[in-house]
Amino acid sequence: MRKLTYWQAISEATVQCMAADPGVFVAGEGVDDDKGIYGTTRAAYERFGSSRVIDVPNSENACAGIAVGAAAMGRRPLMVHSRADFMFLEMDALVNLAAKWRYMYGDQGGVPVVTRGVVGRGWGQGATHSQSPQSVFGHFPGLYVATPASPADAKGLLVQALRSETPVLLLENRGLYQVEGDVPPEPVPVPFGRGRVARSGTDVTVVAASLMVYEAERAADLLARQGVSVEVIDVRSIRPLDDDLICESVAKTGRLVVADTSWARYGFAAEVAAVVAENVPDALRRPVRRVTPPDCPAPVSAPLEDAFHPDAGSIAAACLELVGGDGSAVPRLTGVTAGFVGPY
Amino acid sequence: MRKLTYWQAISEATVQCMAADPGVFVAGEGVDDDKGIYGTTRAAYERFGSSRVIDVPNSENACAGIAVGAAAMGRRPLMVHSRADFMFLEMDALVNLAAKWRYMYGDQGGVPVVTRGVVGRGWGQGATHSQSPQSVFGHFPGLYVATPASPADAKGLLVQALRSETPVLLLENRGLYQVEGDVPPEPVPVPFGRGRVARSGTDVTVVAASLMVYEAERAADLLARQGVSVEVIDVRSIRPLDDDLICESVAKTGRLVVADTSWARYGFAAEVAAVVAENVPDALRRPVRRVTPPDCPAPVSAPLEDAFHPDAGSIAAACLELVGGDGSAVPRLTGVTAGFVGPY
Amino acid sequence: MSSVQRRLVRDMVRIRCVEETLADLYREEQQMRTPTHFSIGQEATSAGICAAARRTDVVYSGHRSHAPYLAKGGDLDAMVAELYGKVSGCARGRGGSVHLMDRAAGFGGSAAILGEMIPVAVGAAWAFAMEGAPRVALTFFGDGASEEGTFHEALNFAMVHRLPVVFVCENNQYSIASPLSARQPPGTSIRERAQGYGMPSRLVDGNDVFAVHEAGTEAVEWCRSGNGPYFLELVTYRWREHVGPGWDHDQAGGYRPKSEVDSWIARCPIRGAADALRAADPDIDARIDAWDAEFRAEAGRAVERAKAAAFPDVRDLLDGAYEPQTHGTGRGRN
Amino acid sequence: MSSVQRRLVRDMVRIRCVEETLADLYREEQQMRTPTHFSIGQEATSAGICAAARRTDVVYSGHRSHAPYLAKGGDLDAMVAELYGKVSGCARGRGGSVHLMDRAAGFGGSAAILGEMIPVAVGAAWAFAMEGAPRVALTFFGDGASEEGTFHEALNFAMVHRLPVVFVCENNQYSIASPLSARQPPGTSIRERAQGYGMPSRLVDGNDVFAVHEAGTEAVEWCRSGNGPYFLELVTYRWREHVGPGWDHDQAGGYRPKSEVDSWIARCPIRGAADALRAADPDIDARIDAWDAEFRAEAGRAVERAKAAAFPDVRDLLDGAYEPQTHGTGRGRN
Ligand SMILES: Cc1ncc(C[n+]2csc(CCOP(=O)(O)OP(=O)(O)O)c2C)c(N)n1
Ligand SMILES: Cc1ncc(C[n+]2csc(CCOP(=O)(O)OP(=O)(O)O)c2C)c(N)n1
Ligand SMILES: [Mg+2]
Ligand SMILES: [Mg+2]
Repeated sequence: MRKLTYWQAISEATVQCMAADPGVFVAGEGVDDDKGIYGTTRAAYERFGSSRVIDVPNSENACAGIAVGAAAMGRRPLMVHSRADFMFLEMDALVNLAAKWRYMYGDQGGVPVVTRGVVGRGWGQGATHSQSPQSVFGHFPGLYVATPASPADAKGLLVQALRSETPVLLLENRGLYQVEGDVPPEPVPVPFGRGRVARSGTDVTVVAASLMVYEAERAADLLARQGVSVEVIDVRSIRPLDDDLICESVAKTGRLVVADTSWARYGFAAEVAAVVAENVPDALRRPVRRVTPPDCPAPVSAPLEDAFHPDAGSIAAACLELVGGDGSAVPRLTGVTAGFVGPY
Repeated sequence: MRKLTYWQAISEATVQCMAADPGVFVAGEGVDDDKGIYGTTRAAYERFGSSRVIDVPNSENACAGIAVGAAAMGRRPLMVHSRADFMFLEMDALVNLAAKWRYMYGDQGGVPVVTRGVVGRGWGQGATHSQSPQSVFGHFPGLYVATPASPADAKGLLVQALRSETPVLLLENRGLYQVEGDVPPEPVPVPFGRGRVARSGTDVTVVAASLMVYEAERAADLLARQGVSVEVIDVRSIRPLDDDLICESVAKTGRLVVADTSWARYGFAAEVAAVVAENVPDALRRPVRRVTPPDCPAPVSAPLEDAFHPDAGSIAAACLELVGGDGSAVPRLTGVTAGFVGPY
Repeated sequence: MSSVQRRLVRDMVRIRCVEETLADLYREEQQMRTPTHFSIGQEATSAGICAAARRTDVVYSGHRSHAPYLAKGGDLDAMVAELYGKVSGCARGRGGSVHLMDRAAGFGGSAAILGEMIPVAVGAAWAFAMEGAPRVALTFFGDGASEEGTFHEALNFAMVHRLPVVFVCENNQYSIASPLSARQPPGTSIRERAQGYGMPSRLVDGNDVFAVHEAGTEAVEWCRSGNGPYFLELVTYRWREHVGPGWDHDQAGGYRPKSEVDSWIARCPIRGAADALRAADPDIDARIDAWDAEFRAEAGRAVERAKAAAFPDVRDLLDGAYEPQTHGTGRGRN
Repeated sequence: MSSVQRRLVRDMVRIRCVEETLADLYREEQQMRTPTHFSIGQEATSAGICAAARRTDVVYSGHRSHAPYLAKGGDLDAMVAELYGKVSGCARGRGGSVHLMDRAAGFGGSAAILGEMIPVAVGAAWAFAMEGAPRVALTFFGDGASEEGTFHEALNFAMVHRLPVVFVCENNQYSIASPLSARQPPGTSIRERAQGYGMPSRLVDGNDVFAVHEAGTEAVEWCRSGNGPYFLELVTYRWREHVGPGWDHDQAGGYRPKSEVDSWIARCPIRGAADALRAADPDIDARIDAWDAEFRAEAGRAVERAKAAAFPDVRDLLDGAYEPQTHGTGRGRN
């Protein structure tokens, strides 16, 4: 199969879905500009022009409501944010309206708005430009929240989203945009709620989403060399969540590390731990470990930023702790932002 | 000690703090009107007048930012929302600005904005007027999130909030407003992060916040009659969270039910389960149970609404399941809204 | 009396009769367990505007929803059943008074969060523009809702894209108990905000149904002809309490003097219309009396049907939270 | 040349020199690991307005923050250190370019979320009004930020409470690569939005530092005298790319033609000021050259100091997430 980068996969899904469904349009601040949201909307703009790839004013909340209105009239808006952090401004429209529409109006149809939010660590993005709000949205019934980790899923989950009748949020981590992988040429949907064993193993389960899957795989590589066999579960979507896959893996390994780019409290890591405590508590041979940022906003200064963001090293250390190894033996790995050149 | 209702306790704390600190002012939509947010701001308005109890336009996001600006200049705004659901509109100001202010400007002072949000089940409030957004805010470092369950804590936590240097959210459940309890006459702060054993017991631990503490106590009463001893933990604040108290209790009982007025996924119930899985997984003799609303928005129709909201009955059923009893034996209890007369 | 005039008065009477019937029962029975915002006294705005729209045009409203729903042709039985929480309700009992919808009639939905539906109407208009359909979206909201950021964001967007949407501000001068002067700069009007975007606008006596209708017709045609959005500020007054069936002056310490309420009752839109028509149509009062009887009976029948209808089945509690799971969704639970 | 004129030109030159020094190093070294929005070409707005304010007045800005910070008297060394992520930075390395603060100088803070600081300035003004302090709050934001709902909500609030706040819109006609015409209705101006609230306002050539200063002085005095808020729209242009040190026309497929950029470079605010003063002060060019040398040296020294300074200690990573735990906070962990 031919390889694409993650951003190319998003771009391809967008173009194919727009070609297949004339109701799909792309809207967002700067989607039509030259940079095209890290290239992801560029091909769509070139092919479909400004009537279907539409720049919007800096009005996140109204734009989300406008998308709801267009969706209620049969359109399929694909809304794009260059930073997921801006989605807090449209929290009301997403959570109080889009998520509840089908239910609170008595199941007369949904508002299938698809919203892409880029989690942009880059460098020095700081406290308000690098957050991963998945759990905040994942709390609300009525939404699907997907977190693609591989190029294939970046495409397949977007295809699924654009065919869904439910509002979907897709949170994409910029650290993955240049990662390459096999991607089917056709627009094959990847269903929500079906996780994937990204790597199988027997000693520890690492459950992760988005960038942390990539980091967990790097950690697994490293630990394999030390004789520790790590199973990496990529949940793909955090709502719905593939409880069964998580529990099966923990039932096998008896050890659970959950890795997330957002905070521990009330986050993805909490939910995964709860699923296990609810379903297979007896399987746990060791306490659960959450590998997440520490409990402070994201700092800018490079050494602080490096310490703040969890990565393969911190995942490996947690795994080693659970198998009784020496966490301090983990070599420092090159971060996903290595080689990144500013200013973004 | 003399008794006050929950709403009177809030009112008293407000008046006492305003008298003690001229920087404190109350602002919100309708805080100055005759109903005075269910009476809670009425006495303050009568005593301090419209220069310190201030009606505001329907502009939640700006008002939250305005409060931040006033707090940065040394004032102590107490912002009030008659429905916590409106706080999604100010998510950006609370989460991207207030929560991060101290940290991202290099620890040169905080913005001690106190925000009260009323969770208003009432009746028929439906999907957008009865939500409990605690976990959504609890996810973010930089905030304190308190959930008073008793009149004493309604007062003490508000006093603590108004003396804190950190932004605080207080989520109050309207179902508790008429509940009476002992309340110290003086403004004695109740620290954040120190839970309370609302009822001690040996067979099952129920960890709860806000209204669910009240419901858990009713469940405990009921189960006591059936020979089941329930320990009820009132966390008082969900950020910080009293992990130790939770773990101590579960270490003793071996069984955990978490009850919340909000959904299970990525919610309060998830976090409490995670804390136990992280710290005392071996203590769990049975799987954790989450007693929360089902995974749909809140419906209006009375029978659906009754089925939607967790209560003493559903808590008791979960406890009975864990001790091997028959959940269906739980009698239907009168809900907290019984006797409630519309239209609110 | 022209047929349009006749329709306008008749629609107002119908709204009044339905609302008064429901308000009385709401208080007496305590069976409509849903917070309810009556439009009694404000009937001219909905009647006048909706009569200017086609069935294929779509109306959105805020919480004060019954009047625009009915004026747009929404199903009465389904609305009343919704208030009683019945499965035959227009939102199957899930939404209540603030979440009405009748797609067939072109009532696109009402919502309880201030300002939330304003962008939705803009989005509908955007869809119409994309399709090249000759349809217009209209959105009703209060003076209070115009303080929300979404109001401004939506106006700007509509004007940039020249979308066919009529913004209808029902300025009843209060937001719950807060007077306009506590919330917006004295000496300004809400339509001036629209003018700031270069949007055509009119300030109209919202209790004069003929004036409202005339302005509404101009606005709708302006939009339908592809000229972009239009803004209407209609000054009116609600007679009852903000939410619920009571009269403010029933209550101690009201926020508005009885004399003020009375002065607006004296400006009753139905009576005003009758006064305007009487010279040309001396039978107008008799007609109104006949309609009154007809619609009170109709409302009574709707109430009977609602009461006889079933509550939703508790086993269906989760239905509609998500789309039916048909196309290969995974096994994960939500 | 009056001392005020002298100060205005000098401040512009200083901003230009600092910005150009930083821009060059930013690109060459890749050591300032923080997204940075330069104000090169827009110096007149910050210089003109801030010179009209007192030290005790407080300025807030959006992401394009260096110029207002410096113009308000913010500590240069601390700003440069912040860009290098050093512990001696004005936000101790935690905030970066978009989160500058110098409380002593009356620079209240800058923020990266569009429109977020506009209400904050209103809140500061509210605090001043409550205290009866003769202080004024000022807030800089772009044309793009004026599309956010908070902008409108904040203007309305300030006008209702007649607060001493000057809204300073730096209209550089672009939001990243989006021209104003794609985002706001053609034929309108941003100040018209302020007029919709009855707020006094002026539209000023933002590249004419003397005109800006004159308008700023009027605005600040209006506020300080208790008349309420004031709105200024200053039309200007940025020369460099939106974020980062480059020139747009370095890049393929730029969103604005080189001829457009050049036409604005021809309207350089520093050169314009020199032209205006030359008749009265024939030495102006020599003065500017001297300042240029002085400030490039000053900037160079600040860079040296920043480079020599320490990074924050990783052990202090959590510091400042919360207030110090002094007054009986419980044992719970956050
Ligand atoms: C975002 C939001 N804030 C506050 C409220 C509470 N609220 C409900 S109706 C209302 C008054 C609205 O006034 P207006 O828009 O003028 O409509 P009216 O009730 O006068 O018809 C308020 C403040 C709400 N529903 N949503
Ligand atoms: C809420 C929000 N939306 C989008 C962005 C991304 N963004 C950063 S700067 C910018 C352009 C802002 O334009 P303007 O306000 O005119 O300021 P300028 O950069 O032109 O000085 C945008 C869209 C943001 N930071 N915050
Ligand atoms: Mg009103
Ligand atoms: Mg700009």
